[in-house]
Amino acid sequence: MINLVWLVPLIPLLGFVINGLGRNTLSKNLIGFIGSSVIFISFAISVGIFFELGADANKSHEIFLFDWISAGKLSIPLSFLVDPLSSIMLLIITGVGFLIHIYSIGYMHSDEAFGKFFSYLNLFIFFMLLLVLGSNYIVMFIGWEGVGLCSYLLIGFWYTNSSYASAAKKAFIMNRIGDLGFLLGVFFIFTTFGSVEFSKIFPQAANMLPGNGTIALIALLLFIGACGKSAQLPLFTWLPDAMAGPTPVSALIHAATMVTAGIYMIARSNVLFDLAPMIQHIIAIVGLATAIVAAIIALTQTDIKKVLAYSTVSQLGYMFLGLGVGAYNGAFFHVITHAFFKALLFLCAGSVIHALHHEQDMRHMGGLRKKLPVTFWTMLIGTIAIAGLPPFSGFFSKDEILAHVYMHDKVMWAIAVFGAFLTAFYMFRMLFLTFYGKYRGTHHAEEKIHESPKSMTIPLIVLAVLSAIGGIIGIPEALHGNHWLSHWLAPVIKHTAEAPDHATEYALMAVSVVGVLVSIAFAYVKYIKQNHVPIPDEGKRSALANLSYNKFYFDEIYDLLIRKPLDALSTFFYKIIDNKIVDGIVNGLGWSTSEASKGLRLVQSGNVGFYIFMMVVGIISLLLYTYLSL
Amino acid sequence: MEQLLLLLIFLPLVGAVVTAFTGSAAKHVALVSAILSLALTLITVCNFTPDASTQFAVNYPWIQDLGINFHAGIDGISMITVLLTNVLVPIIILSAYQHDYKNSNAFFALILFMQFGLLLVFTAMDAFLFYIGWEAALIPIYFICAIWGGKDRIRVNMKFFVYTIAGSLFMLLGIIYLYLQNPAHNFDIQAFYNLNLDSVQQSWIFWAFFIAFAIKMPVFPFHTWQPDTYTEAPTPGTMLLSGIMLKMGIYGVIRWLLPVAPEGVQQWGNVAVILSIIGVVYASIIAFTQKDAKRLVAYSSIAHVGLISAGIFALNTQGMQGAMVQMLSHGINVVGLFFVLDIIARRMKTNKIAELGGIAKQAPQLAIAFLIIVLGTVALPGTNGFIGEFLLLIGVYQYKVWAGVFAGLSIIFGAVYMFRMYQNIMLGKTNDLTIGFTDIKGSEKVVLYVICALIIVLGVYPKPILHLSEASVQQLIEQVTQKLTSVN
Amino acid sequence: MGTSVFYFVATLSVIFSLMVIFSKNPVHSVLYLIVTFFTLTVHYILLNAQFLAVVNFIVYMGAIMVLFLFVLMLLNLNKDNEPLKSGLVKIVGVIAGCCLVVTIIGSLKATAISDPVLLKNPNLGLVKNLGKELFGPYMLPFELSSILLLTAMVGAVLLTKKEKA
Amino acid sequence: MNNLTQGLQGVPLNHYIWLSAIIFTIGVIGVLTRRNAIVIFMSVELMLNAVNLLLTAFSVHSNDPSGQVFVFFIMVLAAAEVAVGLSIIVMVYRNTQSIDINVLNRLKW
Amino acid sequence: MNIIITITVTALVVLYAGLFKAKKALLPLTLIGLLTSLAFVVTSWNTNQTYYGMMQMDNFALAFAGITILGTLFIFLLTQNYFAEHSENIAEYFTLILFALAGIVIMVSYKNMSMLFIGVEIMSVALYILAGIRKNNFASNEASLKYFLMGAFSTGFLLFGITLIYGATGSFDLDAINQYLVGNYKSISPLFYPGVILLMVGLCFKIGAAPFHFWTPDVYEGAPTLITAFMSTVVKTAGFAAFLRLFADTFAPLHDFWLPPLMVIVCLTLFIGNVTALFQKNFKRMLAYSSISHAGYLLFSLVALTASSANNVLVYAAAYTFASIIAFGVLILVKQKTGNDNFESFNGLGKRNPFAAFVLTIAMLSLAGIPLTAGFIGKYLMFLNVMHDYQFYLVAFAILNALVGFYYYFKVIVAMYFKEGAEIELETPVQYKVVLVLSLIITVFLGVYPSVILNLI
Repeated sequence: MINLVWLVPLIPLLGFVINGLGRNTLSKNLIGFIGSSVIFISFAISVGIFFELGADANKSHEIFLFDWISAGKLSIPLSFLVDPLSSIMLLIITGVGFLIHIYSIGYMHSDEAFGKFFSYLNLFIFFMLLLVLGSNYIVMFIGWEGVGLCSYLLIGFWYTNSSYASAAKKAFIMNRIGDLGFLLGVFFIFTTFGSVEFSKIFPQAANMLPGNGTIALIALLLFIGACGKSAQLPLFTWLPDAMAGPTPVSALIHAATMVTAGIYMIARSNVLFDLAPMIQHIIAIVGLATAIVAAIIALTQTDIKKVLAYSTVSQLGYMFLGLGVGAYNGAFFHVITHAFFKALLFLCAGSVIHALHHEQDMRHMGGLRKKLPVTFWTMLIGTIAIAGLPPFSGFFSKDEILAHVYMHDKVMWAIAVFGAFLTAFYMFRMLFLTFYGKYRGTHHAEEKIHESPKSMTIPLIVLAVLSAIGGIIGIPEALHGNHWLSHWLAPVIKHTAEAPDHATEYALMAVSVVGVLVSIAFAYVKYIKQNHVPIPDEGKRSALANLSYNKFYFDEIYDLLIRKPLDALSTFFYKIIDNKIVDGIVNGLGWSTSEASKGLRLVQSGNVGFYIFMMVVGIISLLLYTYLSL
Repeated sequence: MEQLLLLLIFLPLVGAVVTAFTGSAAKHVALVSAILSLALTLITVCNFTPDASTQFAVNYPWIQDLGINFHAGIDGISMITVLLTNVLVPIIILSAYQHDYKNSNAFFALILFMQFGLLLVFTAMDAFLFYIGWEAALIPIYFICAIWGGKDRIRVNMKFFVYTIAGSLFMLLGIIYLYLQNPAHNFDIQAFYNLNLDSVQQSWIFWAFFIAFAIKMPVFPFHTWQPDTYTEAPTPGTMLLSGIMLKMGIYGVIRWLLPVAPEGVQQWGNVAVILSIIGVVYASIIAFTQKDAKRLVAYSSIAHVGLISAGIFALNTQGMQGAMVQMLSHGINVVGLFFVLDIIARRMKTNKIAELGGIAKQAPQLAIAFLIIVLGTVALPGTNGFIGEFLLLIGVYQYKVWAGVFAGLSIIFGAVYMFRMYQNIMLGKTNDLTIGFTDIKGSEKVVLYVICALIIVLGVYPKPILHLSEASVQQLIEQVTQKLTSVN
Repeated sequence: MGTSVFYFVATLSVIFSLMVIFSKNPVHSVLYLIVTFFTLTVHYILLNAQFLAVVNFIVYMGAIMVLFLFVLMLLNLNKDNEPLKSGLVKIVGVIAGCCLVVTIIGSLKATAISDPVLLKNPNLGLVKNLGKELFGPYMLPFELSSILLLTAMVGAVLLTKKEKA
Repeated sequence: MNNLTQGLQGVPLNHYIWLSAIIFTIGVIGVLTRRNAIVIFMSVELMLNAVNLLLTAFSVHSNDPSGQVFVFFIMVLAAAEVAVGLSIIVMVYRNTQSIDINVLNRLKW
Repeated sequence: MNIIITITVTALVVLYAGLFKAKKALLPLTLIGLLTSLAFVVTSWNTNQTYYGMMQMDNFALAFAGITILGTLFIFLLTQNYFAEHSENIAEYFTLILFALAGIVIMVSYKNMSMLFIGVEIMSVALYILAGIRKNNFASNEASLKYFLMGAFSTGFLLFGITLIYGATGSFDLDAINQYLVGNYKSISPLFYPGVILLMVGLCFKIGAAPFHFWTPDVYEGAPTLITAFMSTVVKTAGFAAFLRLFADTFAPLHDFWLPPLMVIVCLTLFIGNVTALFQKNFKRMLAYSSISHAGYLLFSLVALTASSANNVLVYAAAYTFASIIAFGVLILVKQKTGNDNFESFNGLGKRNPFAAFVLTIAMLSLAGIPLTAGFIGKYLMFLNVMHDYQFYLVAFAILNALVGFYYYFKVIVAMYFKEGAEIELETPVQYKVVLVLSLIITVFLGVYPSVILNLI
């Protein structure tokens, strides 16, 4: 089975080709079927691989396909690496991906570009699998950029809306900033280790001592790459904008898979990061800051998808925080659980949006609990999971991270826990605003509200189950589990940060659970008891709320600090330097020659006397030369 | 085998003459000629052994008294450029199919004549022959651009012509100097390689050659002829200029500058790299706010070529191999871009970005093709652009870290201006102008499909191309480094 | 006493040639030129170049100068009708001339060649001697100079003949 | 005759050179300062004669008849030139009613 | 010798034929004469005859004689209807041109200063007349008189120079002078140096090198176009041959002395010729300035005296001659239709007269020195020549000037192809076609395969 791993990405690619070519000719049902079934086949193979790997003593298989690029001592094969880390990612990608494909059949059914959508989705899965499977940084980079492309295509899926198209472009460019960091990191790796293959780099790095400057630089650059892809400060603003894409896209790409690529990459390179404690510290700080900032912004958002988007950013921040403190297992655990519950949440939101005919503003929702029962219940599970209440999956993964943070730094822990409270608050705010109270839309619209079709609700249910029980793969020893995940990942993750002793862990859990419950209560009081509804856009807010509502003005600041100066520089370079100076010199040479010509031809005055005089002057000069030279 | 190369070189010339004397059927004749050339090229590639040797060599005495021989041959480096030329020329001719040029026989004859000149440049193993080809490629393009160009064509092309020829005359000076230094008094490339020049001499040679090549490429600050010329030229002319002709400069550096004046390169190479890198950043930034799409692509071309040039002067296998691939890729991509813009201009009578928009809705096939080309241009992995740019960046990076960092900015900037252009032209709502846009058809489809296919195939499986030139590049670098170490 | 004749005639030559260029009336110029040529004839005699002296006398003073005079008369230019060049031009011209003479003489370093002109062969300038030379080694140019004269003849006729309008 | 020439045996060669140079220069000055074409032409004749004198002097000095033969050729030229030159002047006069060289300024720049 | 005789006899026969009103026979007679003399050139090849120590028909002389005769032949072919429009006296014109050619043959083969002088003067006197044969045309008159006055003036310097050299060496014979230089290298008479300089002045005047070039534009513009063609091609070539014979051979030992002033002259000539040509509106006048600039390039052959200097001049002169003949030929045709010779007259010529435009384009490319035309080989040889002495700055300067050259040569191409104009249709007589095609073939052939002419001398 492992040797067939190349089929895993190939089959979605095949799906992309078939759906892409047949997008106008094949029927929607057929397209949906092809699009989903290819993913399912991949999923099936992935499952096979997973179990085979579990049974195999050798936990790392490299499958060589062909030589891709080679120049001098640089040789980059297209080869895949199957190990615990990638095999589990395969399951998530194909599994969650499959569910979302199914969901999309229902969600996108009325869209005229149905075929295009499925082909893009398949292409995305292909690139994501490539990213995960690559046995070297460059193959990883293909996937890395490829998912960026698909993200671009899918965000701008409804390209006739220019703001959507702009959002797509923004996502791509911001990713590219990170990609440059990644690429430079790879260059450093190549010059340091002479290879870009994981199997050659990590053994070498394992023998190095921490604090090596080059390694630190590599780690920093890779981290910048991860920041772009995983929407960390300061490169996070594209992700909320990316909600312009269809909701399944948000669920698949911008919640479950692509955005976690950064975490995957750092987890993959954990050997390098372990050698750069300072960079790890930076990662922790950035992650924490992202988590808090995004959580604060999420508090006041009114667009249901935006809330989820910021919560994604925030959760990604937690994952980075985990990476920063060395809790690779915890971070990766959170990746998995987050994939479940965040995909679920997005799909639920999609279901709501679908039901309300593309209404996304929570101010125009409310009271949908009865009308959309499946959606409500599944969403409730997702919300609890993300809020971190036991025994739902989010609780275990988040608390593992928090426990390690506590060991690392108490202040950071306090902030992180506070962020977790905020998470609980805004998630329940969303839930309450959407499903409780009275419907706030038009009466006419209310009548049309209906539960989503089976193709949409079944994935919801499946994901809800996973969100609920996903935590079992990482139940900590403190709770008498054996943390299957960390054992599974052990061959890849070399060092694991020390966990706190059980007593401390209990205390920490208690603090977070109590805090979360208080937050929920607070939300309950405000949005159900007091029936509070967020004020319209132009309404007056307190300064802090305003800051939150306007996303800390990040976009405006970037515009002012980067885009405008660059455009001004561009105009300056073009109009002044290029046209006036560089070209001016060239034209000036031409001009002065022609002026010289104008002047010089006047010497040819037509007057014989003058001509002869000039000749005589010439002769005199020549004779003078003769006189002087002898 | 000798006949093969002669046939390869002179077929376009024959084609040009025949085309010149056919009337309205000229485009078909020209296309047939170009396709025959392509077929010959493919035969050549098949018979080519990818080692460092010069193959299919012909060496006939030409102007014996001056030590000038018709000495041509193909090694891995030439093979790439010959391939580029003969792949692109049919595409370019086909791309002109929908146009109704006056005196089309002259038009196509000039294209084929230029092909002849280019092939001479790329296969010459004799400096004089190289120079002849160098100029022989310039004259037809001047006429193409100046006869069939836009409003300001006369002034713009005169500038282009004089600018480029200024450089080449100084190169001629350098060639003459080398000839005089050569005890055998000939222009043979091997003899030039074996010259023992001191570092001062090499510095002069470096500059004499570098200026010529830098103007051709163009490298900042010798680039100002280029945007105007690209904008004013008829699209096939722009394609020839950007797709093939600027590769002459790159090829020249690789073939004539590096091995002949290694010490000069050692001494001044950093200046060349700095200029190239400045060009990359500078041109990219300028491209941000261009209002005319053709001009935008022109500036982007400066940026891309700057990277190639930096990669060459980095003098390592990665950079050089990257340059080889990127020559091919850039040729294909830029031809594709200009063709798309031509399609748009022909339908909409404008290339002003602000006046366009929403074309994707009207022409989905064009939108896809355009997107693939854009992706190739911004070097997305899996497209041809990535292979070249990645190798170039890693090459430059190994030369100097800061150079790699600044050159790497092109990855970001390229995405910014390319996607800006793509969005503003293709996406958004259709406006009054673009509502009447019709999708591509006939020869347009063929051209775009071929280009897209090349972009992806080269991106996924670049090995054959890399393999073609690897041995030659390796040998060249060894030769240069050996020469340098023997001096130091 | 011998050399003083030379200096006397030389002085006259210079004076009369100056008169040629400075007299306002062109007819006077011609006449002064004739006188100048006469002094040159004297020089030839002094150098015992008798043939040249005779030819100079006949050809130059006779034929050529008469031709000048004839044309002047023909064109009715005997009046002093030449609008003089401005003073500045004249001064500049004279200065240039002076510079010229200074540089010629200077560059000749003629002072170095102070050996006297000695007539080693008294027959040197006689017709017989020159005739031998002319029809011996210099026959070719002599014959070819006929082309020159023929050209001049054809040309003069061509240019002065009135065309049929 | 012999007496006369014998008496001249003392004139240094450079005096002939000076004399010729001076007359030659006077010719040049004439060309420079006059506007009448005929007078300019006469000045040119003056220059030629200066050359003639010098040639003769050199000829005598080096006891070589060829110098004097050359003078003869110069005279041929002078004759030819005068014929042509004067006919040109006449022709110009017919068209412009002037032989002032400053009138000749249509062709310029 | 037989060459001169043939030419002279042809001239006389033509003159008599004119007398007997045999107008139709004039051109054939002339052509027969010229072809015969060409045949003599070929048959005397490598014989290296010397006549009376006055003329030496070595290969140098024969080659230049051949090229000048061929050039003249072409120009005669262009006389179709040309003179007939202006005057009855075609025979005289033919005679004068032939006499000038005789002078030219002397100039390329002289072995004695007197022959140089006679040759130069035969040529010049004939040209003074020819420049003025449009008797009622002010421009022609003016050209003639200017040429005459300045020519006569410069003759004075030429003669003064010859005299001084004679004074120094006691001989007019080139070999004797050369031997004197070699023999008395340490003690050359001070008379010699100014002699060389003045000779240089005289010859520079003839070839139109700055600052003795002032007559060139005015005379070229004013003279009848065909005569201008003759002057700028055949006459100029002859001037260089004469220059070379004297300076590259006889005065070669004094190279160090006369090189610096020559360099100044070269640079001035290049600069003035090219830069002034840039702003001209009149095609003919532009060609005049361009001929000045070409004189500059041709002088390169004297800057560095190499074994191939003479041959380089030959190649360059051939290239220049035939390209110029094309230019003047087309100019005559255009002027016949439009009545003037400004650049505007050429506007849009390419549309209706593709052949004439194409030929003229090739000619301009050749003059500009584009590869695969003879002009390039010529320029290349000149650059190569001076590079032997590593005159980098000179070559660099020349290159900058050549760039300016591209501007003005391309001006006519621009006018023909890129500008709209009156759609005139030229009437091209057969002879013109023959001349244009032959010149074109020569230009391209010499550009592609110059070997035939590279080792002539």
